[in-house]
Amino acid sequence: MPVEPGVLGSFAEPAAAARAVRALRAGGFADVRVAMPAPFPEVVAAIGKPRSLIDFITFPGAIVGLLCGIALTVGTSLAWPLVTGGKPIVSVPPFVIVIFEVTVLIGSLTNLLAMSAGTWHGGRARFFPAHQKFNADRIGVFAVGGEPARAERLLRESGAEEVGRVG
Amino acid sequence: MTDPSEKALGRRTFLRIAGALGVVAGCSPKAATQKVIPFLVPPDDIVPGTPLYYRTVCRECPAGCGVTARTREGRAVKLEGNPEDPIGRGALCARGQAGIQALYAPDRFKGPMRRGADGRLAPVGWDEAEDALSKALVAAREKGPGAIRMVTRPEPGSAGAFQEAFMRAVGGAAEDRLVLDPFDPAPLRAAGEALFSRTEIPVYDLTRARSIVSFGADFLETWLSPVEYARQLAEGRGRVGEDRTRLTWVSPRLSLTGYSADGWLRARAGGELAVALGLLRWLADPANGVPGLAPEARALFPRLAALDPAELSRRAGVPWAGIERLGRELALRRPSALLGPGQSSQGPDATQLAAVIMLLNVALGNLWQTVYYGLDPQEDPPSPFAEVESLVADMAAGRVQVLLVHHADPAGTLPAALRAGEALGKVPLVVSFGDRPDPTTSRAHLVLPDHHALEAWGDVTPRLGVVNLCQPAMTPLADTRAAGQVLLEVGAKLPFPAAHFPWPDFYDYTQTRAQMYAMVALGKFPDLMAIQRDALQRGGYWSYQLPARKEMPDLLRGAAERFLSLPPSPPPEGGDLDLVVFPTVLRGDGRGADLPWRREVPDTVSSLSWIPWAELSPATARRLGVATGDRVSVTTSAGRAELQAYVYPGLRDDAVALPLGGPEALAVLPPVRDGGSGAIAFRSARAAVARAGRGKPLPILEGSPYQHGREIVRTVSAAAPALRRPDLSHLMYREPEHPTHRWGMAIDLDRCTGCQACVVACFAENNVPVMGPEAASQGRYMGWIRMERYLGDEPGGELEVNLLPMLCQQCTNAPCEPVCPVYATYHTAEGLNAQVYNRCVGTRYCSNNCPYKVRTFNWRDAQFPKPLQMQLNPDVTVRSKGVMEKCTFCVQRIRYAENQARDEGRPVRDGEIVPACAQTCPAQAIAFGDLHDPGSRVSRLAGEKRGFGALEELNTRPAITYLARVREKEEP
Amino acid sequence: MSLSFERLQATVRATHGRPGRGYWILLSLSAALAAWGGWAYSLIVRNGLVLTGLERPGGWGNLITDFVFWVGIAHSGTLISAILFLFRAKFRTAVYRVAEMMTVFAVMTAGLYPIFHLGRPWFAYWLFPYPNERGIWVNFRSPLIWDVFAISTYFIVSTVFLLVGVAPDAAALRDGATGWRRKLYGLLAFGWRGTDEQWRHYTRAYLFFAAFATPLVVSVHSVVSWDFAVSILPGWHSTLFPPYFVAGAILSGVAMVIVILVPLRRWLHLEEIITPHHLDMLSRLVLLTSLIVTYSYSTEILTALGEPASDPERSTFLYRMTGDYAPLFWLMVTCNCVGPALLLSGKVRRSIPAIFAISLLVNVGMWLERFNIVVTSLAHDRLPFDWRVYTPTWVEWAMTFGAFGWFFFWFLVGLKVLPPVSIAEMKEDLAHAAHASGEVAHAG
Amino acid sequence: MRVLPAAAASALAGALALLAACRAPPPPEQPIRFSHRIHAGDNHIGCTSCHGYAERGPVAGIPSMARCQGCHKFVKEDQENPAITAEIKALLQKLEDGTAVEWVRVHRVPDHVFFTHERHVLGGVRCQECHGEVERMEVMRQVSPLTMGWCLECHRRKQAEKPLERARLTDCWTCHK
Repeated sequence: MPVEPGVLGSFAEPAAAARAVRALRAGGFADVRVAMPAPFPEVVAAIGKPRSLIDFITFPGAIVGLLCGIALTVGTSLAWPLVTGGKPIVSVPPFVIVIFEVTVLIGSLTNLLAMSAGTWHGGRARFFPAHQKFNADRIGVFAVGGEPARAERLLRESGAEEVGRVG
Repeated sequence: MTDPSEKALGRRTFLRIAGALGVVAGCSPKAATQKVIPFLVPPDDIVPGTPLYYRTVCRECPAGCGVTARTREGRAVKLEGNPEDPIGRGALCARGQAGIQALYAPDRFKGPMRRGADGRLAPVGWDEAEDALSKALVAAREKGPGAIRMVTRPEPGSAGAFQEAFMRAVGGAAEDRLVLDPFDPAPLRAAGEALFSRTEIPVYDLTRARSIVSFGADFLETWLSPVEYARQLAEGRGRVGEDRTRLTWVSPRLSLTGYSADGWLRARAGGELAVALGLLRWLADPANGVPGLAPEARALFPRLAALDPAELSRRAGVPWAGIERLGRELALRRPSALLGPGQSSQGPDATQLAAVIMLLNVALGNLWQTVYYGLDPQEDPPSPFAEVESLVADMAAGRVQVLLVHHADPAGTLPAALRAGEALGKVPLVVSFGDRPDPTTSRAHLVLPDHHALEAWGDVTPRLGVVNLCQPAMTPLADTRAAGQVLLEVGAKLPFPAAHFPWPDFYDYTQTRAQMYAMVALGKFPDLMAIQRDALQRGGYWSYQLPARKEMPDLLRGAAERFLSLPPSPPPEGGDLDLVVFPTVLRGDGRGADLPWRREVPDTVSSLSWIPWAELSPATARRLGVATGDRVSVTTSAGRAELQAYVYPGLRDDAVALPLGGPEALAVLPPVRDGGSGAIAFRSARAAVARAGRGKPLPILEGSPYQHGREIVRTVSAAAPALRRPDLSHLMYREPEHPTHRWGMAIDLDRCTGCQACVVACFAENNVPVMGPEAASQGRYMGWIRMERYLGDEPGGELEVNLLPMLCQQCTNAPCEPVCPVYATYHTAEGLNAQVYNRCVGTRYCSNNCPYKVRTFNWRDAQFPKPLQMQLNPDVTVRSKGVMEKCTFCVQRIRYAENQARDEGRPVRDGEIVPACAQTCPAQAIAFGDLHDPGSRVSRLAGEKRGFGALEELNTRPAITYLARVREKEEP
Repeated sequence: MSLSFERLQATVRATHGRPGRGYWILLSLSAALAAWGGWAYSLIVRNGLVLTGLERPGGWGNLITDFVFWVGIAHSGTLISAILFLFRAKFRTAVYRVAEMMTVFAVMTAGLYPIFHLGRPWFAYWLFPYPNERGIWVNFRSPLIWDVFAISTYFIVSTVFLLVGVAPDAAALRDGATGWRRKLYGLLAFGWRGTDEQWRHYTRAYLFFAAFATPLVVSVHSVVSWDFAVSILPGWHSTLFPPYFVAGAILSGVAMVIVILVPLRRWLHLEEIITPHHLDMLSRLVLLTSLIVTYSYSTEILTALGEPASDPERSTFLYRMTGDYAPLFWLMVTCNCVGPALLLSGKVRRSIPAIFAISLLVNVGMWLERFNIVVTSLAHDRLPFDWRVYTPTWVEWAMTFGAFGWFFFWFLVGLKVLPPVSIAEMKEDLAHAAHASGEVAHAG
Repeated sequence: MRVLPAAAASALAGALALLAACRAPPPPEQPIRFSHRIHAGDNHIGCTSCHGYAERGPVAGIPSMARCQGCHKFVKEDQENPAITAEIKALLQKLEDGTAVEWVRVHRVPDHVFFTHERHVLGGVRCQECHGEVERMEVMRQVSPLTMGWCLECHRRKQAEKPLERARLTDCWTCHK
C-alpha cells in the first residue's frame, strides 16, 4: 500500500525537529507526523497530540480482573464448602490476596492488548514512509498533504538534514 | 491322610476364592481386564467384604490370653483380646498384637524339610519325613533310656498332654520331655515350696491392693500375666487422693513398669533382698508398733533383729530412711501386694528374695487378700533348670540320639555360656516343629513345621478354671501340620503298640479333651455338643474365681528362719559396674522378636527400635567418655558384647543395663544359678564397659527427653487436684458445628503404662508401613501413635517421667487444614480431621504446621513382602509414596458401626465404636465416643478436673482430652 | 559524555556478535550443571523423597530454601525497572534491562521448586483452579495457592514488561540485522516504527505496566513470606515477615545484579554505558536494604529473648544462634549485615572489586538466611521430644546448584538475543545530556 | 452466588461423564455368552436372587456355580435356539468338571474408592440407576462412567433433600478411607 503523499524531512536533533513541527503546524499543515528512536519530550510536545486514552481500557480491565478474582475465590469455595481450620467458608483476608493478584494479571494483560491496538494505527506502512534511520539516530518529520513546496521550505528552514517528497 | 483341620473346615478352602471378589485395597489400580471368579458353593457364614470373627488363644507368652481373630475373605487380618476371657478381658499386649505377623512371616517354612548331605535344608514329603523320624526313633530306642528327648515350650493343654503320652509310648521317662521357659519364675515356686510346701506360682489380685511394691518384677511388661496385672493396677488409678493405688519400684533401673510407680527406691543391683529384709525387719520391730501384723511375722523378729540396719542399707544402696518410709507406707496402706523377683532381680539369691517378699505379704496379711495360692493349674510347668543343664550335658556327651524341639529355642534363648548351640550339634537327629527359622531350627536335621496358632486346634489352661480354646481362623497358608498330628502319625508308624493311639487324628484328641471340660458345665445345656459349640464360639470354658480364704496354707515351722540372714556379698570381680539385664515388652525372651512390628515399634524407655542397646547413667557415661550412640563393649567373666550406648538418667551410676531378647545380653550372662531353685541368675555379673568408637546414627525417636519448662504433660496431686486451663473464650470465628456427632477421645495418663500395645494395634488396623532401621534413624518412623516420654524438665534436673501417647488430636481448629492447597485435609461434619490420601499431593505443609507433629509422610513406597500383604486391612487404603497420612480415629470402624446402626434403625450406642488403640489397651486408659452425648464415657472423662488438652494454649481445640497423671507427695 | 547514538547502537549490537570460546564454555558448563540437577530430580521422581534428608519434623529443606532464594533474586528486576522508573531515578536506564532479564529467568527457576518438592509432582496441576470432573477446587486459604497466583502473575507480568521494553530496541536492531536475528527482532518489534502515534500510546502503557508491577513486586515476596508467617511454627509465625522478606529479596536481587553486571560490562565492553556511577548507586541500594534486614534480625531476636525461658519462640531463636546450625547463622550475619555495612564508606563503593565481593557474599548470606528460617524453625518445634536435625543430601545439593546452571543458561542465551541495555531510553538520556552541554549528539 | 459455580461445575462434570460414557470400551468378551436379557428380562429373575450379597455387604457378588446349577439342572437346552443351547452346554460342562466360570469384570471402581452396595440398595437406589437397563442387555456392559463427578452428582441431589442428616453424603471419607 503506498504511503500517503507528503514531504519528509529528517533531523539529527530533537530540538530542530520540534521547531520544524511547530513551523509546519503554524503553516497550516494539519497532519504532521514524526518518527523517532526515542520519545523526545520536546518533539512530543510540539506535535501536541492529546494524551493516550489507554486508561479507559486498562482501568476497566483491572476492574474485570477484580470481579473475576472475587468470583473465582468465593464461588469455588461455596461450590463445595469444606471447613478448614475452623475458618469461615468465605474467609476474606486470604481471598483478598488472590483477588489482588488476579486483578493485576488481567489488568496488565488488558493494558498490553490496549497498547497493541493503540500502536497498530501508527505502525501501518502508509502512515509513515519506512526508513530505518528513524529507529536509529534520526528524527523524521512528515507533513502530509498541503503544498509540498511550502512544506519543503519550512522543513529546510528548521534545519532538516534531508528533505524529500514521498508518494 | 490329611490334616483334620482341613477336613473339619473344608469349607474354608473356598474363602480363598472369595478373596478375588472383595476389592482388596492396596493392589495397584489397573483398568486392565480383571477376572471375577465365583464361588463353587457359597459358604453360608461368609459375606464378601464383611468381617467374620473367630475366638482363639494367643500363644506369644505363657499367660494364655484369649483372642478374637477378625477375618476377611478367609484371611485373618487382626487380633483382638477376647472380652469374655478372664485373663485378658479383651485386652492384648504389644506382642500379642504382633502375633499375627508370625502367621504371615515371609520366612515361614513352606513345608517339611530335611537337611541333605550338602548341609542345606531341602523340601521333603510329609510321609517321607515321618518315616525318617519313626525309623530314627526305633533306632534310638535301642540305645536305651534318655536317647529320645523332647524340648518344648509350656503346653498347658492338649498339645502338652499328648506329647507326654507320646514320650511315654516311645519309652521315655517323664524328664525326657523338657519344658523350657527362659523366663520361668522358678524362684516363686521354690519359695512357695519352702514356706508353704506349695510348688506353685501365686496369683495376684492387685485391684484390692492400696500399695504395691515391686522388687524388679516387670509385671506391666513380661512378668507372669502382664495384661491382667496392668488392668488390675489401672483399676486403682485415675483418682486423686487416698484410695489411689500407690506403686513403689525397687530396682537399680527405672523400667517401663517403674514409670507407673509413684516412688523409686534406687536399690543397687542385688540390693532388692536387703531392701526386702530391711522392710521385714522394720515391720516386725515391736518398737514401730505396726498394727495388725501377722503373728508369724512378729515371731521372726528375734532373728531379724540380728540384721544391722546400716549394713542392710549399705547392701541395698539406699538410705535406711527410704526403707523406713516404705515400711510406714505399707503399715498404713492395707492390703498391699509385694511382687518379685523378676528377671532383672533374679540373682543367685532369687529364691530367698521371693521368700522374703512372700513373708512380707504374710506379715501384712496380704495372703488371700491380694496374693493367692491354689490357682496355678500346674499343667505342664517348666522343668527345673537343672534338667535343662543335664539335657545340654547329655547332648554334648552324645547321649541323645533324637531331640524333638517344639516351639522352644534352647540355642537362641539360653545364656551362651551354656553352649546349648554346640551341644545341639552333637545330636544325630534334631527334629524341629518350629515354623520359622531360629538358632535352633537352623541346627535341625528335620523340620516338621507346625501350624500357627491361628490355623490350629487346641486348648490352653493358663489358670485353674480357665480353659481357652484354640480354633483355626483360616486354612493353613503353607503345607504345615499340627505337631500333635505329626506325633500321632509317627506313632502309628512305630512298631510299639503303646504308640498306636486310639484317635483317628489330633483334632479328635482335642475334642475328647474338650468333652472332659464340657462335663463341668453340663446341666447348663441340654447336651455336650451344645456346650462345646457354645464354648467354641465364646472361646473357652471358664469357671474362674478367686478362692475363698479358708484353705489357708500355714507357714511351715521353721521354714522362714533360713531366709532371714543376708548372704555374703559377692566378691567385686569382672568389672566395676553391676550388669543389669532386663526384659522388654517387644523383645520378650527373643522368640519372634524379629517380627517387623516388634522391631519397628520403639521401646518406650529408650525410644530405640531395631537394635539392642547398653544403658549407662549420665555420670557413668561422662566418666567413660561415652555419648548416646557411641559403640561400647560390655565385658563380663562370661563374654563380651558390643552395642550402641544409650545414656539414661533412670539407671544407677554403678550399673550398666542391657535388654534381654537377643544374643547380646545372653552372651555376657555367666552360668550362675539361683541357689534355691536352680533357675538362671540373670542378675549376678559385674561388667567392664569401654568405649569402642562412634556408632551408626541411632534408630531413635526421641529428640530431647526434657520438657524445657513448657508444661506439655501436666500432673495433678491431692494438694492441687484441678488444672488451670487457658481461657479461650475470645474467639475470632464461630466454631464449626457438628450436627450429628462430635467424636472425641480421652486418654488417662494415670492409667497409661506406655506398653506400646496401642501402637502395634494401630500398625495392624491401619496398614501402617514398616520402614526399617535406616528410616528410623532418619526420623521417618511411620507410626500413627508414638509414645512421647519425658524424663523431666531440664537436663540434670529432677527425674520425673511423664508419658504422652501422641496421636492426631483431631483439632476443631486444625492448623494442618487451612494450609493444604488442595483440600486433602479438612474438618468433617462429625468433628474429625479428615486426610484424603488420593487427593494429597505431598506438600508436607500440613505436617510442618501441625504442632503435635502427628502426620507421617510416605518418603517411599511401603513394602509388604509376601505374604505379609495378606494381613492388610481391606477397609483402609494402603498409601503410596509422596502422600501424607495420620491417625483417623479408625474412621473405618466408625463408619462400620454407623452402618450397622443404620441397618438396625437405631442410633450409635456409646462404646459401640472402639478404635484399635482403645480396644487393646490393657489399662483401659483410652476412651472413645461422642462428645455431644453427655452420658457417654468420653464426655464424663473429658469433663474431669484432671483434663487438659495438649498445647491447648494454641486454641487448636483438640478432640483428645488427656487426664493428668496423679503425683502424690511421698507420704510421711 | 560523548557517546553518540551510533556508538551506542554499535556497542549494543556488538554484544550480539559471534560468541567467543569463553561464551560457549560458560554456556555448556551451565547446561551441564542444569542437567546434573535434572538427573538428581529424576531420581526423586522415581524413588520418592526418601533420597532427600527431609524427615519429621523437618518437612522442608533445601528445595524450599532455593525457592525463596530465587524468588528473592527475581525482585531486583522489577524493582529497578518499575519502581525506579516511577521515581524517575536516572541511573536506572543503563542497568534495568539486565535486571529485567534476570527477573524473568529467576522466576523461571523459582517456579520449578514448588513442583520439585511435591511428594507427587505429577499431580502439581491440582494446585491450579480449573473446572474438573471431580467437582473439587483449590483451597484459597492456603498460602501455597497464594504462591501459585503470585508467582505465575509475577512471571507473566514481568515477561510482558521486559518484552514491551525491548520492542523499540528490537526495531532499531532489526534494521541492521540479517537472517534469523532479523526475523526474531521483527517479531519482538511487533511492527514498531517509532512514529509519534505509537510513542503516544506506548509511553502511557509503559507507565501503567510500571504501576501494576510495583505493588506486584511488593505483594509477591510478602506472599512468599506468608508461607511461613501464617503458620504457627515458632520462628515462622511473625508479623514482621512481609517487609523483612521484601527488603531481603531486594537486597539479594540487587546484589545479584551487581554480581552479574561487573563481569558483564567488562566482557561486553559496556564500561561506557554502565559506569562506576551506576554501580555506586546500586551498592547504595544494597546498603539500604541490608540495614533494613539487619534491623529485622535484631527485632526478631530481641523480642524473642524478652520472653520467659519456657517460651518456644525464645528457645527457637537461641537454638538458631547457639544450636546445631549456629555456624550458618553467624556466617549469615557476617554476609548480610557486616559486609554491606562497609559500603557506608564511599571508598569501598568506588572500588568495583570490593562491591563485587560484598555482593557475592550477600547472595551466599541470603541463601543461608532462608535456610535458617526454613530449617531451624522446623528442627526445633513445640514438642521437644520430636526435635531433630536436618542435613541435605547430595541429591538436594545437586538440585540447588543445578538451579544456577539453569538460570545462567537462559541468561547467557538471553544476552545473545536481547539488547542488554535499553537503547531507546539511553538515546533519550543522551539527547538531553547533549542538549544540555550544547554539543551535537551525533557523529556528523 | 452458591448455585452458579456449582451449576457450572456439575454441568461440566455431566458433560465429561457423558464423554466418558461415550468412549466407554466395548463390552468385554465373556467365556460364556450369558444373557441378562433372557434371565432378568424374559424370565423376570430378580437381581438379588443371583447377586445375593447386594443387600448384605459392599460386594454384590457373582452368583455361585451352585446357584447356576439350581436352575440349569432342569434347563438344559433351548429347542428353538441352538446357539443358546450351545452356551448352556458349555455351562453344564463347567458344572460337571466342578470348575468355576472365569467371568471378565465389567464394573470396577479404583482401589481408593470404598463403595458399598448395601448402603445404596437399602437406601432405595434402583440397580438400573447405575447399571442401566440390564434386563435389556444381551451382553453386559458398563453404561455409567463410575467417575467421582458422576457419583457426586447423585450424592448432592440426595443430600439436598435432607441436608442435615445427610451431611455425610458429600464427606470425602464416605468413599475414601
